[in-house]
Amino acid sequence: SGSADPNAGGGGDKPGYGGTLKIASLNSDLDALDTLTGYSIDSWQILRAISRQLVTFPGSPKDLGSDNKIQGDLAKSWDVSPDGKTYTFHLRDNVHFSGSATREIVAGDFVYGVKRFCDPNKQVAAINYFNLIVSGFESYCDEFSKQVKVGDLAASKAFIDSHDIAGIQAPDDKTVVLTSPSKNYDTLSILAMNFVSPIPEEVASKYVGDSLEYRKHYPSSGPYEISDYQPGNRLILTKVKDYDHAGDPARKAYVDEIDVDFTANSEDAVVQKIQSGEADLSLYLTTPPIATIQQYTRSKSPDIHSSDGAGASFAFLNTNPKVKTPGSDALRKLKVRQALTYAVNRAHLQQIFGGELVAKPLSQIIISNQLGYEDIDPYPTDGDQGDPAKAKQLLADAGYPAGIAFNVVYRSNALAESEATTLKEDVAKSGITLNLHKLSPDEAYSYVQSVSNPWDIAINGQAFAPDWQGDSTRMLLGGWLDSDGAPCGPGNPGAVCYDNKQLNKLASQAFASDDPAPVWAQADELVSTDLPWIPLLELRKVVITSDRVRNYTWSNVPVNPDVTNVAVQG
Amino acid sequence: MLTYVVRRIGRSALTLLIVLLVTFVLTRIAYRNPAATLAPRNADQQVMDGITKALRLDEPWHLQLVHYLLRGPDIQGAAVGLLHWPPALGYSFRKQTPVTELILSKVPVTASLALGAVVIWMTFSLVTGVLSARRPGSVTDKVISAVAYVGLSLPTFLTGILLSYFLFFKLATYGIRWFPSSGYVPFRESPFEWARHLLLPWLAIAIAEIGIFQRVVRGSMLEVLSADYIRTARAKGLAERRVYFDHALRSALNPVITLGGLELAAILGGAIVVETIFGLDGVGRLAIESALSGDYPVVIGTTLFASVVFILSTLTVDVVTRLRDHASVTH
Amino acid sequence: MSVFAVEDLRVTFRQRHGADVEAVKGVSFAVEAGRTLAIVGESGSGKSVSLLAATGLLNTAGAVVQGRALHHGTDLVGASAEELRRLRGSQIGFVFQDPQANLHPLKTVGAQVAEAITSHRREPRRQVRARVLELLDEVGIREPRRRIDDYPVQFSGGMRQRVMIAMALALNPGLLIADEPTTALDVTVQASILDLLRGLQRDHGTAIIFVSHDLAVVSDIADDIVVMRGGVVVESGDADEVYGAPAQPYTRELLDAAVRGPAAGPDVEAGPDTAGGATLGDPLLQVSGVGHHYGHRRARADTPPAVSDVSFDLRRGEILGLVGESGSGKSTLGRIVAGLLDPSAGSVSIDGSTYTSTGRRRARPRLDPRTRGRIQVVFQDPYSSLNPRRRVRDILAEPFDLHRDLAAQELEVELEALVNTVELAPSILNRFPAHLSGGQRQRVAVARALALSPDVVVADEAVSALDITTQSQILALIRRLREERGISFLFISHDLGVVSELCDRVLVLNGGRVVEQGRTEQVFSAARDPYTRLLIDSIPGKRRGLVRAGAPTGEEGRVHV
Amino acid sequence: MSDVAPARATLFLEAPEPEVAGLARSVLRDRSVRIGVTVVGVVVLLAVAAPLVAALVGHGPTEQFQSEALDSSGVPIGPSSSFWLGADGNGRDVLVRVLYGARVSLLVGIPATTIAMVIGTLVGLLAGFFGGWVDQVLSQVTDVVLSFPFVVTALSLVALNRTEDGSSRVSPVLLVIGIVAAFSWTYFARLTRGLTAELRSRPFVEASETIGSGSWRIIRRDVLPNIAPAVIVYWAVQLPTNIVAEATLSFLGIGVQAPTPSWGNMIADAQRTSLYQVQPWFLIGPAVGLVATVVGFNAISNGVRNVLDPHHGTR
Ligand SMILES: Nc1ncnc2c1ncn2[C@@H]1O[C@H](COP(=O)(O)OP(=O)(O)OP(=O)(O)O)[C@@H](O)[C@H]1O
Ligand SMILES: Nc1ncnc2c1ncn2[C@@H]1O[C@H](COP(=O)(O)OP(=O)(O)OP(=O)(O)O)[C@@H](O)[C@H]1O
Ligand SMILES: [Mg+2]
Ligand SMILES: [Mg+2]
Repeated sequence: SGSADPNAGGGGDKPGYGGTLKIASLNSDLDALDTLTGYSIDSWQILRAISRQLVTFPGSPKDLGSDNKIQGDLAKSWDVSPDGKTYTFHLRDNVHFSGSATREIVAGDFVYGVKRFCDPNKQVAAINYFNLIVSGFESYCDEFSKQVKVGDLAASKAFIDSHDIAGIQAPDDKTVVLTSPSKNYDTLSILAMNFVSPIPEEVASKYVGDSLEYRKHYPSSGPYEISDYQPGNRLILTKVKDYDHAGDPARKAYVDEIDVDFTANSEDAVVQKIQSGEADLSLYLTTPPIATIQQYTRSKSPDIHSSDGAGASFAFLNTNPKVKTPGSDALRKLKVRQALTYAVNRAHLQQIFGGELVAKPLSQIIISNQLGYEDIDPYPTDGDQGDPAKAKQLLADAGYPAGIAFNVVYRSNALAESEATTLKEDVAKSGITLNLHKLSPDEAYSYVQSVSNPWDIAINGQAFAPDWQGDSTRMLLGGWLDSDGAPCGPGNPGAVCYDNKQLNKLASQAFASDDPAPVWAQADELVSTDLPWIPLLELRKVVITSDRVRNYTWSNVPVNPDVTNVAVQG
Repeated sequence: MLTYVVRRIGRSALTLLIVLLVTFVLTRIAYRNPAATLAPRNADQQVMDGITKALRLDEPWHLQLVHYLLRGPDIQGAAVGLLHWPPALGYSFRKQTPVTELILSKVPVTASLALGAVVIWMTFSLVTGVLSARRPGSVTDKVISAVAYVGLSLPTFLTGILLSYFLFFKLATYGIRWFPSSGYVPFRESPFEWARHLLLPWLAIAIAEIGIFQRVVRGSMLEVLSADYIRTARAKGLAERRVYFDHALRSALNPVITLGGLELAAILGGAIVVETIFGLDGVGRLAIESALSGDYPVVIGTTLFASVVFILSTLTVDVVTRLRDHASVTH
Repeated sequence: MSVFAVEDLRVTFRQRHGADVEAVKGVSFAVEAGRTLAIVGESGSGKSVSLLAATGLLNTAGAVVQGRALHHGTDLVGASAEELRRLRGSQIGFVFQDPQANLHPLKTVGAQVAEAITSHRREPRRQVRARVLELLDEVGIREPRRRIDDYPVQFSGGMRQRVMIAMALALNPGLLIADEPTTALDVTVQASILDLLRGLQRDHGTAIIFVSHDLAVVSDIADDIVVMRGGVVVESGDADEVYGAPAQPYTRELLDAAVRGPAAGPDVEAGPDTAGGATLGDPLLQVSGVGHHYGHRRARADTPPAVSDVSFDLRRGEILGLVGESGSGKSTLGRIVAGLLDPSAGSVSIDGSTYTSTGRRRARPRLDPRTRGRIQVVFQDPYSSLNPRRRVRDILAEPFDLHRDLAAQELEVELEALVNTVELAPSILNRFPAHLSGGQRQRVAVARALALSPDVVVADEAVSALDITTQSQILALIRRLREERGISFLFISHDLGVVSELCDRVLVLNGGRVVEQGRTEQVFSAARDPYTRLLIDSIPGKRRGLVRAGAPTGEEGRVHV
Repeated sequence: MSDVAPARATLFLEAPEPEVAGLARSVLRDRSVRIGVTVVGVVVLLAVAAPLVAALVGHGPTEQFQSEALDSSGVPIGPSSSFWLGADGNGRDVLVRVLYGARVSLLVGIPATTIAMVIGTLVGLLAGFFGGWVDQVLSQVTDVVLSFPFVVTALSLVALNRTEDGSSRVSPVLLVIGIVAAFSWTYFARLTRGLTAELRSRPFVEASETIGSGSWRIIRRDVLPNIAPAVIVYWAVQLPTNIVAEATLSFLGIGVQAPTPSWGNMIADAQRTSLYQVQPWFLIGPAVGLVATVVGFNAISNGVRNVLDPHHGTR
């Protein structure tokens, strides 16, 4: 469909309104569309268009790191109590749902959204964040799961209706009051993620969370609504009729329609679509294939964009104490972990990821644009090429003079497969054997979670992307690796069972601190030396677009292009 | 004939039951810890326990099978058992959708793919097969046979990649947009777009099949052409065209129908490779994705679906050929 | 001018591998309107090839045709395909040998006859249908209106051949080429088809070329005769002359071989108590009340039994003939006697001990090895009764392997004796069946049956597939074996001539029942049963007195069916 | 794929020449067989020579040469004097991998087809010879196997093959052999069943019975030798199909596992990484290997059929 707006296209790079933004998805469906469940940068890329939060980041044309200025979204302003524990948000006037509900958005919709969090049918990963920032959240959730069985919609509804959370209240339709048990320097950043979005109870309670039916009747609070949804085929988002642009300063919403095409099944197909102009952006494509990047850079194309801050690649180690394989037993010894980090040739990995544009060697846990980052390398090697001799020596010291073998699982995408096979070749020089097992992307998550699956090392290609740019250090050091914040067990991302009391202490110090950076730096050095994971690469985000795209904008939270701020020509 | 059909149906039902049993047991062993695979991402132990309870995964597998065969428990408002109309094939937690619904929603795509392909390949192979058989050893025959060879030796995935690269990508980079790279447009939305989107997938399937069928038609024709009744037809002064297309082809069709039924059934049950390469949201892609992701209710469902399709088409083929043979039985 | 004349026709088949085959080497003949030209000769003599080549129907890429084939003076060799197509069906009608194979199995008979018309004329559908009905009626299909939309499978062999004739005559061609039109049919049917052809020729003045390997059949219909052998014409001329005084030794040989006399069993005496039973010894094999019904119990309601309530004795050293139309149950009975099939009623015993009887639910009966060795079988088709992948030595050694423990040396002696008995050279032992002639193969089959020194041999159409000369040799062998070894034979044949020549007694089967039994000459000379009489009357060759069936004197008794 | 053979297989029973030697001679005279044998011969030779070539160029099949074969941004080089067909995305030698891929194809295809032949022939013999309930049961089994969808079942089996400790119960290559065999024996069974039932009613089988041969003896001496040529030809027909089946499984990622090279997973790699656009040999190498092998075997089987079955060929 063409554009109706006379401004569309137009001269130069000035963005115009109208047109259809076509997105080619590598996956055949969205992993999640419910704001509660969506916890991948790709679902966030779409959710950005169909949900609004209390506060948000406006997007930046420069790079991810510079999109770090929080501004009001549905809240036009907010007050913070002197102890830093209570936030009072004042909502904008004249904001409406669209799609299956069209009424005005009120404060109670946020409260409902948070109360829905621990419905056992709609489990949210970010629950740890909310234990930290919402008073009374934990006990509410405990009670919820005690009283309500999976699959029982009526019981869920009854529970939500009859129980309140002390820490989130709506004294009137325009005010949301959030009370935290402790002071947190990053409360607003946490709220900028899509988890806390307004949800109309009258719609949401009718459907099973994130089911196809719910997706088809999705109540949107953003500038776009879902007009057609066929999993495996396409998702069409249409701009809300007479959208109040003035009430949404962060999202320009240039295009009339966002058309997500789920029919490309391979990296190759996705980039072919973009190169041929059949699509403008990609979804679920971590990094374009090397060959494509090279074609774009060689021809000095303006349609390739890159930014720091995409995330990192780690080799996850199975630290679950319940797992008893020879490999994971060995990995409990620091010397073995050190041997592993020496055995890795990061220069090779960088190369197969696509060189400098895409990745750089990583020798610590947090990445360069995260709060508290200081460039450290506890185990330096020449040119980051690894040191097989040292690795062998360390292994021998640890009691494995004849070498050692690990069970490695990797996600079946091009990047992770290359990474895994390259690692296998490289560490073999240090007497380390990797037995590779491929996991489908869907299976991978639950596979590593389960104690009965005896993996030692997990390779993901891209292991993590920061939940937001900047002070998201807590995600790793205060979240995943912090055994107080994320107790060992399923539901813990990456299935990390790392337990370091020293780190936990530093983390709790940092949360309440007004100047957390040095504390995080100290924590980073602690874990980077102790190696709960083997850091491999820091990743940059590389995005290719069609030549129709104008006003290319990065979006902080989704670590992706901002679909609500790019425009298309023609 | 009727008793034959009844007996065949009885046997087919038994086949289906065995397929169901084997698949059920197979998936139960293959996908360990099903609750974890089925749970939404990031689910904690409680959710998994809930799913385990809801699906009765904590019971011994033979009881699970009974639940599956009978009406089964209701999950989120939908029955998961077979004894239910329409038969429910379980519930996909991953997709939060009943499996039957899921499969039926993909059938139009796969059916369009299969039917279009079969029309193309049958037309081509009948014509080229007859041309080849007309003068075995002639230049025409040699050329057609050589092309058929290559077609039949090309794996579908390779054909798919090449077709997509040259006919979509290369053309598109020159600005010629005849073929879209992927996707499906329902027939009732736009018959033209429907065909345009399916043309490359049809070709990808048809190329291999033409290779096979051209040879079948040719062989069968050669055999029939040496039959006495063909000589009789000529002795009557019948025009050659009628001798070939009316008399010879009519009898040469049996192996074509038999094999055609099998191939068609295989595609209708899910043309995994082609659906994957061309991003067609059909039963095959559903099958492979669910198998890869361990969504085993869907695995069982798609397997059963493929079996039913296979059984139905072999049944049809058998009945058709038997009806034909009925006229030609020799004792 | 002749309606059709072939002059110096030569046909060569180019082979992919190996030397070319010259199948027809300069053949000439001609046929006049209203007359019948018979072409006779042994199998492979080139009869079919020359006719097909002459009419452009030789559908083989590698065939080279030379010479001339003149149809009313126009040469058909080298005529364009379209020209030939126009002649075929309208000017030249064809009837081929096997009515089963010559009708399209998937088209109704009406449609097939109609095509003969529509391929040459555009006529309204209704008119064509009317003409088809008329034709079907003319060739003697009863109730054509009811049968016109039937498929060939619903027709009997004779009816199918009538349909073929209807097709050939649809446009009233001046020439009818009939290539062995009756060879695959029963005697009775054959007689009626010959009648039909004669009648049609009388009415339309058609010229007929009638091909056959059977001098007796031809004798009833031919005005002129051409005898072929090895692709050349060895003798030709007026039929009366050729039959009366054959000029060529080969023709004489053919005629002699065709001559069948009644059994001349030594010392045949009529037993006082049996109805014409001839006997040499004691009853050896007793068949009592045997019946057989094929198929499942449920299906049996619709079909009559293949054999019902058959009883007879076979005496030591006796040759008992079993005759009847196709499908009358001869083979079924033979298989029961041979212990290859359990009867569904009755029993069979040898020397008083019953070895096969009803009531066993098995695919195949099991005989104890001793009885097994006493009853052996020789099958009809010498080609398929020997395993093509095994050498004659292995085939013949098998019975010894199974039943007797012989040293290599002894085995060799036995094998040589065995091939001697059937008048074969020991060198044959090292050959594969594919490298033997039909007669040699049948001798090997007989040798295998003899290896275990049986008392009874069931010979099911054991000579029917052989040409006339070889037939005589095998018959002589059987006679000799009976004399030298006292073996009893149950000799099954649809060929009354052979039976009358060889057997001591005959049993006539009709619809699975014995309608007549008695001494051969008795049955042939004075059949009591009307069916038996019909069978005997249908024997061809009467026109020229070739047949005097059952003539006890046997001086000029020539019978061939 | 093809069950052309069963429909027409009885023709093999009429094979003109009984001696193996003679048959072989006339088979080898066929042009299509000669082409096929040449192609297959070359493939086999190359597969056998793979380690030699690897030693010659000094590149192992899974060895990565990032510094020599990849540029700084990881793009593989095209053909060069040391990498004759260039490198793949991991800096591995495409030529060496293609040659090792040939081994996989043959090492999977040949045993799988042979196992399928043995099982299928046995089942078909029993069903065809004994008929009755034996046939009923075996036909039912065949039906069940036929109605399983190949790829999805293969996937379940792959999942099944993973042990508690994450390794494989049997080597993945053996598993692939097993899967391919499990899905192709039915074709042999149908073929043999038909032929056996046909032979069962042949007079020479009855003749063997009349001299007192037992069932097994008849199967061994009369049936087996006569169906053998058809079965062997069908082996050659099925082999290319099975080679493609292996490649397809590997292409879909459920066959031979990385880093072991197989033509299927190499093509998948080339496609998935789009590297074939800058290093076409990454795709052409394995594709040519695969297609040539399949064409070669197809040519042989077709030629053999030409010889055995006069209708099939040209005259
Ligand atoms: N297509 C062919 N290629 C090679 N040789 C052939 C071909 N057709 C027939 N012949 C040979 O030509 C010769 C004559 O065959 P023809 O069919 O004319 O015999 P016939 O006299 O009609 O015998 P029959 O009584 O068996 O019908 C035979 O030796 C036969 O093998
Ligand atoms: N295996 C069988 N199953 C069912 N019916 C059979 C079977 N064999 C023979 N019949 C039927 O039994 C009847 C007698 O057949 P049989 O073979 O004994 O006849 P025949 O006298 O030997 O005939 P021919 O002269 O044609 O050999 C026929 O109607 C035939 O169709
Ligand atoms: Mg003939
Ligand atoms: Mg018979």
